[in-house]
Amino acid sequence: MQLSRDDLKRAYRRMVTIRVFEERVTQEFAAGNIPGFAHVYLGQEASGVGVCFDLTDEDYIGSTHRGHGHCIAKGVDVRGMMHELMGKRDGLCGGKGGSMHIADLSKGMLGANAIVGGAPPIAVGAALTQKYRKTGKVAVAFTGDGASNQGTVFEALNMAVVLKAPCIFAFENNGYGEHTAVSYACGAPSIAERVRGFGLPCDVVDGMDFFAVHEAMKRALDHARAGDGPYALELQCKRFLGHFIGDPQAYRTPSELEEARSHDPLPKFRKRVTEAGVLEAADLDEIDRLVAGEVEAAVASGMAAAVPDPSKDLTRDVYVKYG
Amino acid sequence: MQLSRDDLKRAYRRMVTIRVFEERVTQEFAAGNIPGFAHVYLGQEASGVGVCFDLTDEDYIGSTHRGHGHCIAKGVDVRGMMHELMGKRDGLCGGKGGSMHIADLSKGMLGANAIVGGAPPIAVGAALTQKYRKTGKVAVAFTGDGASNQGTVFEALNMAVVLKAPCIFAFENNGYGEHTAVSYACGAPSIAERVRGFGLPCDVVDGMDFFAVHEAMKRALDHARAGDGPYALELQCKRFLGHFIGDPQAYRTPSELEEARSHDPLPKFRKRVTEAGVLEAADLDEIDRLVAGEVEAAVASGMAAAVPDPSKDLTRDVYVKYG
Amino acid sequence: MSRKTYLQAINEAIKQEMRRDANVICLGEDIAGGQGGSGEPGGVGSVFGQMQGVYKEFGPERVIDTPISESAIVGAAAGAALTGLRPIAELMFVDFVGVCFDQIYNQAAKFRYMFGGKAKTPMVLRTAAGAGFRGAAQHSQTLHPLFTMVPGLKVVMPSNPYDAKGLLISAIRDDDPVIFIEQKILFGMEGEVPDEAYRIPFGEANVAREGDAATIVAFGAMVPRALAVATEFARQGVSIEVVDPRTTSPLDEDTILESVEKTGRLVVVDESPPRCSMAADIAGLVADKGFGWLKAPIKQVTCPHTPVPFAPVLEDEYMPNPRRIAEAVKAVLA
Amino acid sequence: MSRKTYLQAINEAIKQEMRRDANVICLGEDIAGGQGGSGEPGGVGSVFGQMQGVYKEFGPERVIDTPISESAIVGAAAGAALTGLRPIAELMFVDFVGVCFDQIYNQAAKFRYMFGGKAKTPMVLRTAAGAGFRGAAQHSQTLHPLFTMVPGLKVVMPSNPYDAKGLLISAIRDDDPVIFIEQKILFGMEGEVPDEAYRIPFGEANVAREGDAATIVAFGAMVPRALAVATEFARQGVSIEVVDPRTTSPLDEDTILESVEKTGRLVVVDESPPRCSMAADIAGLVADKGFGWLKAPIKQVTCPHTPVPFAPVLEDEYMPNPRRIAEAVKAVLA
Ligand SMILES: Cc1ncc(C[n+]2csc(CCOP(=O)(O)OP(=O)(O)O)c2C)c(N)n1
Ligand SMILES: Cc1ncc(C[n+]2csc(CCOP(=O)(O)OP(=O)(O)O)c2C)c(N)n1
Ligand SMILES: [Mg+2]
Ligand SMILES: [Mg+2]
Repeated sequence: MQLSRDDLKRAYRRMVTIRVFEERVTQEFAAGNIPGFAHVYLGQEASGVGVCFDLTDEDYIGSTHRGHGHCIAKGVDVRGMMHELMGKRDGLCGGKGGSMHIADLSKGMLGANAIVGGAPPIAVGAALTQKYRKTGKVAVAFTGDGASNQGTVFEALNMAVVLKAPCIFAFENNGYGEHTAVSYACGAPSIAERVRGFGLPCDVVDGMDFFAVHEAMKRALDHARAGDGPYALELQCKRFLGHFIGDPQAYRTPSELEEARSHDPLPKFRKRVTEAGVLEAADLDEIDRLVAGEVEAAVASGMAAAVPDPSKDLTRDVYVKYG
Repeated sequence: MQLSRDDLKRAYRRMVTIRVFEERVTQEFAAGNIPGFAHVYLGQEASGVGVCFDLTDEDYIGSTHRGHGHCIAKGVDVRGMMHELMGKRDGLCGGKGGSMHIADLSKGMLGANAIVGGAPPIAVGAALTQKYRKTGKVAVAFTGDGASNQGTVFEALNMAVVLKAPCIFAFENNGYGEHTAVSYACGAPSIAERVRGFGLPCDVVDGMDFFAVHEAMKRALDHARAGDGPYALELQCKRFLGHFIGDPQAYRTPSELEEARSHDPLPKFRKRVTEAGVLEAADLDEIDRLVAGEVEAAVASGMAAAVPDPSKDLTRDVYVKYG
Repeated sequence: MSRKTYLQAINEAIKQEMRRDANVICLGEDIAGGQGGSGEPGGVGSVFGQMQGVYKEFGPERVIDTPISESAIVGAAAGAALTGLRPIAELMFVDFVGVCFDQIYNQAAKFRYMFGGKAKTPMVLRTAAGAGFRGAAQHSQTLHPLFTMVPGLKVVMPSNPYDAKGLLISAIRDDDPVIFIEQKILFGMEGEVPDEAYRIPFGEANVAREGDAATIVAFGAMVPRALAVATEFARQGVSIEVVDPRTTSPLDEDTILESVEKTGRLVVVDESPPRCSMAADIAGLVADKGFGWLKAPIKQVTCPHTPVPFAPVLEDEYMPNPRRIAEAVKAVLA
Repeated sequence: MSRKTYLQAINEAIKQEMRRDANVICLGEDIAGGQGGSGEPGGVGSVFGQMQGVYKEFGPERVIDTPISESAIVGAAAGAALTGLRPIAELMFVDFVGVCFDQIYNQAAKFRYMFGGKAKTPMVLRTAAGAGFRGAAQHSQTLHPLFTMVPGLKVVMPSNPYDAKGLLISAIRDDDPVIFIEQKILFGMEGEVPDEAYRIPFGEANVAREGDAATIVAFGAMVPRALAVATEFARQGVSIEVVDPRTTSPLDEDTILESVEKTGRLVVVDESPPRCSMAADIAGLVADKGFGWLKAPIKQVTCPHTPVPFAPVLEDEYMPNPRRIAEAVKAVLA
């Protein structure tokens, strides 16, 4: 175990925060307290947390429609997130973005993105800034298996290779894009093989195992920070729920769904660290408690928070300055 | 030599027609008789003719901004083409398309395309028609090395694989996209390797050799017609001239340009068929004479032909029926 | 004749046309759903259910699920149309048009003209549009002006179930590329819809309500709102005419101008940011050809020049709402 | 002060701003040229020469040639802008916007609003537009309405060399995404252009010629044509005012309305198909806020609702030309 006790606690805390946050989002959505669309990250906690674990606030990530987990993994405040999801004035984006546009530039989080394939070109640009300024920092583009078929993603891959941009492509393959399986939509033998054809390394990683993701990401970071250009990971994940909250998922058998749950990254992590004797069950239980309180508090304050004021807020912040 | 004398004559005639047509286009453009932009196909004759040789009028091709050669290879009438390039009313497209939009649906030629990467998605659609109707016909998407980096092209490749469309991707790698070398713009080790990553075969072929192209295309056609889905070729070509007529090409050394000329597909073909004793020099000379006359006549009639009538032609043919 | 929703009307039009003409095929993301999964395919039928049951009836050869590759979807539809089929492509949300706009405006829309009238491209691009779903900036746009401005496209915005069916059948039988814009907030709207197939011609406005004090021209989801406002005014004895152009391209200029000739007063209601909108388009038309009849300034009721906000309280104010429409009507009546 | 072409003015603005601010970088296809070739790179400087010499002075770190991947170009510019640089991206011809429109209108334009005012995206997208080059349907469009309608974008259309330099410097120093539309047929136009850097603010129209009989509002390459027509009318003793808004977003409504208040008559000249155009936009504005001053119908001089044709004889008639402009002026004066 290379990671310190504190690191392991941090990793676990982030994963549990995602888990508890997303379970609560599911409830609050059903209760009508979160408007619009919400795509939860349940089951993929190890992937986002593993990828972001060694990133600083000056490293950037570009995210997807399924962005809550990436935010939390990148250290974004859950209170601001919950308020944003509820459309409140003091939400992270002033209630203007919601689930699919949540962003926190101060944490290097360049935004969820409701356009599939929208973020990778932007991440290449953020990486270019790092290259130009020689900061040694990187940008990560999260991309789903479905999104991996979008033209913008392919262009971003090639552009990053050509410009030797320190961009890491994190392909989170959770088996489905909406209601279509990756085995149907990706004509290639695998996402990784198709990516490698673009002239960059792509490791296939168990995305349900924090340690595997973290290890692979170390290689990617070393490569990108050394100026060797982009690197890709295919993170094999399981989607625990449907595409959106309420998706009946007739296209997945009950046994597939059950099997997916058997890969749950949280018990896996718990088992590993306790069996290795690095952390005690009590340490983890304590984190569970802390997180539960934090999410509960975020919901409570979110429910109580003020909504935006149309007369002031509707037309502001379109431009820095206009006319 | 698998091909009959007649076949060989037809192949030679098409290549020479392209050569003479394009040389004449260069002249007429310089003389101001062809308005706008013109990208000539000089040097790539074997590629287009080899690809189209076994296609029927019911097989389709989608072309590029450099489309004259593809038209001629597909059997489109040079008189109609020259009239179109001159903007005449009886041109193939009524003078409305010009060099970059020349099309002849009766010959299965779905149009030159002034948007780089524009044609491959369209070719996939034409292939889908064939698959749906079980015609056994195919569609070919011509794409340059520069265009191979465009997102639409990648999407088309994947879509064709997923839908098992009888689409043949003919990547004509002439070393440059405008003024940028393929070695710079394509981050992958090769176009072919990148294409193969998408899960379809891609043969690397000497695009300056009619016989090599024709052979490879036979494999591609057999594959597509058998219902085995798409197939790709990387046709390695040389661009004899600049990107457009008048390009000074400071980015290519004189020796590179000279070397390119040494691959001229016409003398190569002539040598091969005469040495094999299948055709006599006289047969080929006769074709040269015929073609020269044909192109000369096309220019003469084009110069004399009437221009469109704005009062009648400007606003017609936007819709089949409007309002 | 029976009561159906806007959604059912669309679904019925697709099925009936597919039964009638084997050249009609459908392409899009999750229009069947479940391909490659461990369970049953075909259970999705588009995210709002427009294609429900279509896969079950017509199978994978005619109901083709695609990867998330909108340029390839639209391009494939255009290529299939050029070569003899009559594809119906689906763009799940109109907001996604930015990743495939070239295939629409530079390709499908221009083939016929560029090729000197020798091509035809009989395809329909169905797409869901509009705010009111708390979908925020990238899932709530209308964008009909983007299509209306393109020569070569026809643009349809049905405002009720009856029109939805009749206009979609016309779109499928049309020989030009048609953008069929489904109004998300109307999917659940009910109305009388004949069971048999029927067509509503393009370029023929519907005078949804007659009146002589002022004209409201409204599009798509704004028509019911305009009608609600007109009903309110009627209660106060003021009779407002409501014109629903049904198609923005071709546009029935005559019906609009005749109405303004009668009323002399015009409000245009358009769910769109204001610049280069259909509101401006209609105002410009009338400021030229109807100028002599105008008794008051032409008022436009649009969204503000902002992206669509997420918070419900902001979004409700973003859309043209009855209050803002009524204010504009009062202004032209003053 | 010295005489320079519109092209030189653009080139000078880029070089001066790059000298001033190391955060300014350039991205595009063949803006240097020759990368990877056997000869010398840097000799191209964009297809019309706008970037000539820029690579030689600033090198490959700041003048970045890219593959033909417009979505990645625009997206990379947006991402670089979000993270502190001030990129100038080039879209070779505005016609190509269809392959990268999402990155413009759903991404760069919307970041600030979607993120609650926390982001800024100081990027310029330079692009060449307009007919008159016999470039046919896919290389001759203007498309400024497409950008003008998008909240979050600023849109600049310089009509002369002086404005080109001053507006481009403003664009580069602006903190919002700016679409800078270079008018192809004006590249060779000469005028006085100061050697030093200067800014022309956005949203301030230029009254290019004063007059009181009628107002022509014209954009970009149509301004010189409007001025030529005004000169003709002046010879006949009729004084026409020509207003050049310079930027379509923000739009200087006040100057346009003041002019119409004075003249009571309006012609809008817009090189664009007519539907949802800037011509309609201005007509709509004046039909509301300037209605009381109007003495005649508002006339729009635009291209027809067709793609751009190739044949010179068709293209010349396609563009708004002095004959058609003069006819419209006569109509509003009648
Ligand atoms: C351009 C675009 N096309 C389609 C959609 C609709 N859509 C939203 S999420 C999604 C599936 C994405 O699948 P994947 O990339 O695998 O991500 P996952 O949902 O599995 O995390 C689709 C098709 C969209 N938002 N944008
Ligand atoms: C979308 C788009 N981007 C850029 C251009 C400008 N352009 C025209 S041809 C060309 C180079 C194409 O190179 P390649 O595909 O190698 O074809 P070749 O010219 O070598 O035949 C470029 C960049 C365009 N027409 N369309
Ligand atoms: Mg997925
Ligand atoms: Mg090339």
